[in-house]
Amino acid sequence: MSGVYGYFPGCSLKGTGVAYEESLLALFRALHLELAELEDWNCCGATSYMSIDERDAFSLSARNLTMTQKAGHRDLVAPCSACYLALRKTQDYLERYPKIAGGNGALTSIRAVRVRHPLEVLYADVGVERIKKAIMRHWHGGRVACYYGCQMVRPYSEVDRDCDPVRMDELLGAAGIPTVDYSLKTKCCGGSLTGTTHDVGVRLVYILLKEAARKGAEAIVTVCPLCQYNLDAYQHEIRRSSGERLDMPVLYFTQVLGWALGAEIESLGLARAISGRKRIRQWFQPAEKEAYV
Amino acid sequence: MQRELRFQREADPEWARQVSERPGCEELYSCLQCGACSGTCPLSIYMDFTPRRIVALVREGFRQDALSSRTIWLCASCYSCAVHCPRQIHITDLMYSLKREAMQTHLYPARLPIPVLAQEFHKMVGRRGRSSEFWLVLRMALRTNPLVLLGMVRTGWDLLRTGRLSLRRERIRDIRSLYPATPREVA
Amino acid sequence: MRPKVAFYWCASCGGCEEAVLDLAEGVLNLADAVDIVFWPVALDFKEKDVEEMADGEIAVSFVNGAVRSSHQLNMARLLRRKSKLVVAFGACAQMGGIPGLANLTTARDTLREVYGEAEPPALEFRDNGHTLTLPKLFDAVFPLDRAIPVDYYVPGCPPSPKIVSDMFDVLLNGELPEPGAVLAPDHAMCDECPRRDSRPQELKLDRFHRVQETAIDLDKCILAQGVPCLGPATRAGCGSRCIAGNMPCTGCFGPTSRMRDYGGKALCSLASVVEGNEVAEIDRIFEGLVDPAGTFYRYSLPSSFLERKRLE
Amino acid sequence: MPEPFEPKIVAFFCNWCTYLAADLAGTSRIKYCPNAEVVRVMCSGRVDVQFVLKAFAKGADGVLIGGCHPGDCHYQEGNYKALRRYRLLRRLIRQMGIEDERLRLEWISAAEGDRVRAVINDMVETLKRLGPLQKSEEERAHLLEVA
Amino acid sequence: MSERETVRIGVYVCHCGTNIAATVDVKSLAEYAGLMPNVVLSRDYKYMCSDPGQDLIRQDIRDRQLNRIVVASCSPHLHEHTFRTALKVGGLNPFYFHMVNIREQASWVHENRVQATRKAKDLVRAAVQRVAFHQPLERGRVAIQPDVLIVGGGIAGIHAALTLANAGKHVYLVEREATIGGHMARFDKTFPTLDCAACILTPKMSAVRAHPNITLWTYSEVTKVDGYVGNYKVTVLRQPRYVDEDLCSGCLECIEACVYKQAKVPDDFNLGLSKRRPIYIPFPQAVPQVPVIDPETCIQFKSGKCKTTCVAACGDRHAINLRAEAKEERIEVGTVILATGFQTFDAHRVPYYGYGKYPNVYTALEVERLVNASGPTAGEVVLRDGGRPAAVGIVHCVGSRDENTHRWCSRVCCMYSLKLAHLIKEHTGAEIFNFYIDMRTPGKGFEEFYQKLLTERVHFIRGRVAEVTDWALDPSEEGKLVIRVEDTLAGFVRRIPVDMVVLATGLEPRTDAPEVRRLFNISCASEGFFLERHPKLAPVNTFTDGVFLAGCCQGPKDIPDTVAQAGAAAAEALALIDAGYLETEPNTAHVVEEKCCGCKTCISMCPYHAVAFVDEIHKSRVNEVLCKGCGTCVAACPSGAIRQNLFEDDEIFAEIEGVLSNA
Repeated sequence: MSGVYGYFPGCSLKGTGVAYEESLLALFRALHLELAELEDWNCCGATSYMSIDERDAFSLSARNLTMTQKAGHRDLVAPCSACYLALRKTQDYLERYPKIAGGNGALTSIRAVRVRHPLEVLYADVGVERIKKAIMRHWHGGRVACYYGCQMVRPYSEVDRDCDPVRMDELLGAAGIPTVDYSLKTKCCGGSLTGTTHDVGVRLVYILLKEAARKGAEAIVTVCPLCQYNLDAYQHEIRRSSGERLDMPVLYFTQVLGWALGAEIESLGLARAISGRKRIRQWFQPAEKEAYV
Repeated sequence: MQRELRFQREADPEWARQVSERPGCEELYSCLQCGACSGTCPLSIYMDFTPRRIVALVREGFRQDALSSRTIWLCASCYSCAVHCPRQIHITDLMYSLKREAMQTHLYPARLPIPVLAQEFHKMVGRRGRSSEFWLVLRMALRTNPLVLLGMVRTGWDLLRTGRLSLRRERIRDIRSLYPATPREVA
Repeated sequence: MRPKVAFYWCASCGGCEEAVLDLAEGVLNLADAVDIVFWPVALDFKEKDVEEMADGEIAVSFVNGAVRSSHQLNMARLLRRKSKLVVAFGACAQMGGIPGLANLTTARDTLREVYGEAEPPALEFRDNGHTLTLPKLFDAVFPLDRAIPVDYYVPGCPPSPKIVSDMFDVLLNGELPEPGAVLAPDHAMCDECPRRDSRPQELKLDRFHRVQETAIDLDKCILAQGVPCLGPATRAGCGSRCIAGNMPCTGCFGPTSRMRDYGGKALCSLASVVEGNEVAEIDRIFEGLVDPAGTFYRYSLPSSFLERKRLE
Repeated sequence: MPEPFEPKIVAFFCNWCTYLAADLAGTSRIKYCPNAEVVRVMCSGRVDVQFVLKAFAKGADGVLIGGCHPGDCHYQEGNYKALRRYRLLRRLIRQMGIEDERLRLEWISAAEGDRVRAVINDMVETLKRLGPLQKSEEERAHLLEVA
Repeated sequence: MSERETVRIGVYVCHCGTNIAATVDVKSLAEYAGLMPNVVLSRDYKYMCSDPGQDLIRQDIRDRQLNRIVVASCSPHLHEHTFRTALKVGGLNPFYFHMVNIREQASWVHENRVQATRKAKDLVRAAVQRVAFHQPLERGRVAIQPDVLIVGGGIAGIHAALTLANAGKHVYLVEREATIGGHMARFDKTFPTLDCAACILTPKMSAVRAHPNITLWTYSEVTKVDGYVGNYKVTVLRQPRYVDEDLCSGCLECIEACVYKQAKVPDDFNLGLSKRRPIYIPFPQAVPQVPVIDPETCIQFKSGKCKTTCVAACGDRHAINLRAEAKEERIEVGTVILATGFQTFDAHRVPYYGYGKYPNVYTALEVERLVNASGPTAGEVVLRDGGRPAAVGIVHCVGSRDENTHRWCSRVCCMYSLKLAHLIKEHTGAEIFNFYIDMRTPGKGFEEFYQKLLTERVHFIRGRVAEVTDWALDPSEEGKLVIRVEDTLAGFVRRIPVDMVVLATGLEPRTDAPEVRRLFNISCASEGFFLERHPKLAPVNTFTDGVFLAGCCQGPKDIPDTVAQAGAAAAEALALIDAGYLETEPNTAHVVEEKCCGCKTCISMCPYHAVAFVDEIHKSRVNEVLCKGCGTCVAACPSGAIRQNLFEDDEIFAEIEGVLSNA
């Protein structure tokens, strides 16, 4: 069922999350799924925007959804959790609270579009079984902790259940990648707090990394550019403050799956990692012959 | 020594009622004060009032206290409270609506960078249709405490050398279509 | 001296006039028994002859046909004034009859149906000094008793000879039944149906056929064969002529005295005996009933509770 | 100015489910539109099609039949009889120029006081949109007086 | 309408204190009614249902020769009977009466006084027009068969059974499990008195077994119920236990003889905390003292290759019959008491509490077994790894007071949590933390018990636990279960490491409640518990005559309340039985034979076969004893030959026109 999916990258995937976009495209190519980037898409408004103006915040996503409809896509894939939620919530609230639209036609009738997160696309449209069959490379890296974060699973729980989600673990498991039981898989990474109330943000990041290590994980796999950034970019500070040398690779699920499914290693943006570069280099060596199935 | 006493005249029940009519806040009055929200909130431990207490303040109409709290700004919108609440109060939405009101009434705590970031973000997206992380952080820092930029040098460098720091200022073509004109008063 | 009687037809097909003649030689006794003072179909009388009569001069007026035009309304009123008794004769006068189905549409649409795009004739036109005025067509068809008070009803399309002769007996030399009576038995025709014993105890229908779509078994209950038959709801007295012709009862004899809306009651009863507890299945079964209004109100639409289609 | 149109609904409620639900709505002080007036019958199966037509003819703008959920009928199957009549009746009244939405059959159990509100309020809203339904005698008078 | 006599209607409008008067203008309503045709008098009065109110009616009937009465007050389900009786006493046929519901269906559900009053007027007008057509009717009587069926052998069923049996009535007690005793049999002590559950329950259990008036059928289920109050025909399916209850002496040697030397099968009575053999007895004091063989796990049933040592052990008593089959019993009873109980909330549904994920998270019922001297650990509170807990957290309101699961309060959790807190502390000396939202101790001696626990220095932390996790943030938390909660009284968030978590799961309706409900033709309330006829005035009755409720099937309650309700249910049944008959509503259908055309439409309308076709006269006839008065055949009769008392076409049409005559 290789179909064309509308694709909404969102601002981060053009910036700090560029590796996410690279690996996502590579992975979908490997699975013969086509992503068509939305023309002239605009920012989803993330969380900050909602703090200023409710209507405007919703009209941002309304525009993207309407353009998706115009472009004739049934599904809109949004890899960034914040974008995913903004779009999803816009649909829900404009329907549930007509007063938000205030009689503005542009803010209604966008239910038709199905907002999807790539993880859920992989799980539902491709499926664990097909992933198993499509394995091209044996994993010779260590155990990883699957980190789902907040907004992909809350409040809508459509990608996976809000408490103790498992689909990423299942998908990685299918690709032969061992995962650890990680109690903090849906705890918050602090979002933009690392940029504003820095110490608080970094503390949350520290807790997440520490617990993953305690559970024997040698890397964390994420589904959201902001989670990845927060976990990845501040490990040096943690070292400075707590003296603990975590150096924990923080990857995107699209990178590890892309690798397992045989995507070109160069196309996975692995070199863009900040922490755990050494481990990443070991794990994702160019294939020796035995590495191929 | 600080005196903690509230006169009933300071309470504004009518305001509480208005809040209870905002999207997600309908169940405000059915709150049990059980604290599930605070317990599950990853940031409550940094807040001046726990989320439960914010609900209590709002419900009793202590507008000033609620709107000037740091709590509402620390909320990172992780929605844990919303899914845990046994009365299905959408506390995240409550926080948003309080943030908005604090903005309009300028009651938000001075020199707290979070509201500033929100304003800058709003401005940037309003003008260009997209946000560019580098410029956003820069503008926020300049408006609050430029010194923090020093602390960011290392991270900035890391991003730069891994090609994750784009200095381009993104912009969409059809900026006018961003906000379809709507009668404001409905808001 | 013989009682004066009048016959008149409004919106009808003439079958009811025939029904009188169906008395065969009985007509002759009738002719001796009464003095016919008005019968446009058979004898040369004019409207003004009636107008000249004294009020109540006519003993009985037998009016068949429904009221559909201003002229019919005026004639009905005229005869009412001149007659002691007025009998609504036949299904059209009693309930609106077949013409009553026009109440599913409007006069305008009916005319358009007939004249197409061509202009319907003007109500009034002149020709060298003479003016001809056409009666106005109402937007709905009415049973006689909606236009004037009616004393007795004779059901049927047309009334059966038996009913007609009984009628003359009781009106001309019997003691009169109480006003408003329907001059036919007050039980349903199933009772007289030759096939009644073939109706199963627990009838459950899972499909309906129109007569032309199925071969009806000659001696089995017609309803049990999935062909809508209104026998259970219809007044007896017709002599089961349709059944004898292997056709279902379509209800020309109208309701018994205990029903208020003939078609509604008939529908209620028929719908009760179909299979299916799921909307989809039920709807599928009823697909066989192509035209509910036409089926249940074939002769009685104008006398039903709703009387006519609601206009926008 | 003329007062706004307030639709009139005749509601036939079965004694064991929907009527009890309406009582429950009362004891729970659930507020809803006052436009529906209840005629209590023992079972939705008692609702004769004639009742519905009578109501429409007499000026009801809508008719609501309330019964127990399928399988829950206090008399085992009465509600199915009601359903069958309702499905055919809908088609009849459509032919008579009466909109489907004016006639509703709803399954409301004794526990669903809140549904009574939801259904009635929703129906009132719909009927306000559709506007009033002409009474039979008014139509007749209007038609005969032209003669 | 009944012959010649002129109709003289009296209309009475009730204020019901302010319940009605506050929203409906009762004065103008009464005045309005006074002007209606046939109304000779209309009054408004504060409480029509009160004695003076009823006297008013009686007097007016006498003084003003009223022959029809309309009362506009509350729901007929509440006071129709009251007023009909008033008419009777006043010398009028009780069915010359119609009641208008202007409270539940007007004053309580509308806010606008004008509209509410308008509606009330319409309803009263309709009633006035309707009542004119009312006919005098006589109530029928059905004899009450004295035998009683009780479904469910928990404490409720047991108590009801004994009460009735002691009164000399014969009782069939049907229990699904292999033993009676229900949930209570699993408990160790009972709050607040801490007397041992077994000590008070088991004597009653054996009394049931021994009582000559009680037929006890365990391992059995009711599969079919026909008939009506007074004579229900009930089918009971008795599952084979493969050990004959009459032949077995309860020596239990067969169990010892089983080829399984170690018990292998998870023991459901102990909620899987222990193991049993394929042939077993649920617990030592089980009643009847007869083993059961579980064909799922018995080798003989699975492979047929067992040495069947049990049969040998039983010897010439031949009590064990591996070929036994299920059999159906058909009984006739006059009344039924449903005591089918509850089930506990499935803790898996609240994943944040880690039940099923962390081995040391238990449900309260599991802990009941742990602390029970006759339980799997002989009363030792040990963790799954054998260790003893040093700190225990008890989480209240699991699956209660939560819109995401069940919104109701389960009533018993606070108290049993206190009890478990006390017992665990007693057994282990562990530090106990109770996490509650509100502490509810409203029973006799309950508050005192709470007080006792406080002085026993059990911790009480007011806050709904956010999560139970193994995530250690601090060395002191390593290897523990950490409870994260806001201490709402202290006003900050706390992390409390414990070794054992007890989830105080709430009570919910049994999954099969809907089927049982249909079987006995009663209703469920929105939560799914069986619906009583009236929350205050008829708490053990249902809307189906002769079917009564006892215990938690009607709603969560503790043992004292359950026993009290069981007694009440027994008393209600007894009252019916001793009266010998029940007066039935006369709202039955009848065929006007001379009008019936014999079309047989009505025959298939009646699920009770009350309408039959009489070939001799070729007409239908209604058996008024079998007729339950739904009126479906009346609506279906194509020629209007069937009529229904109290719901005559004339009456309903009059009501419709009345409602609409202002439209």
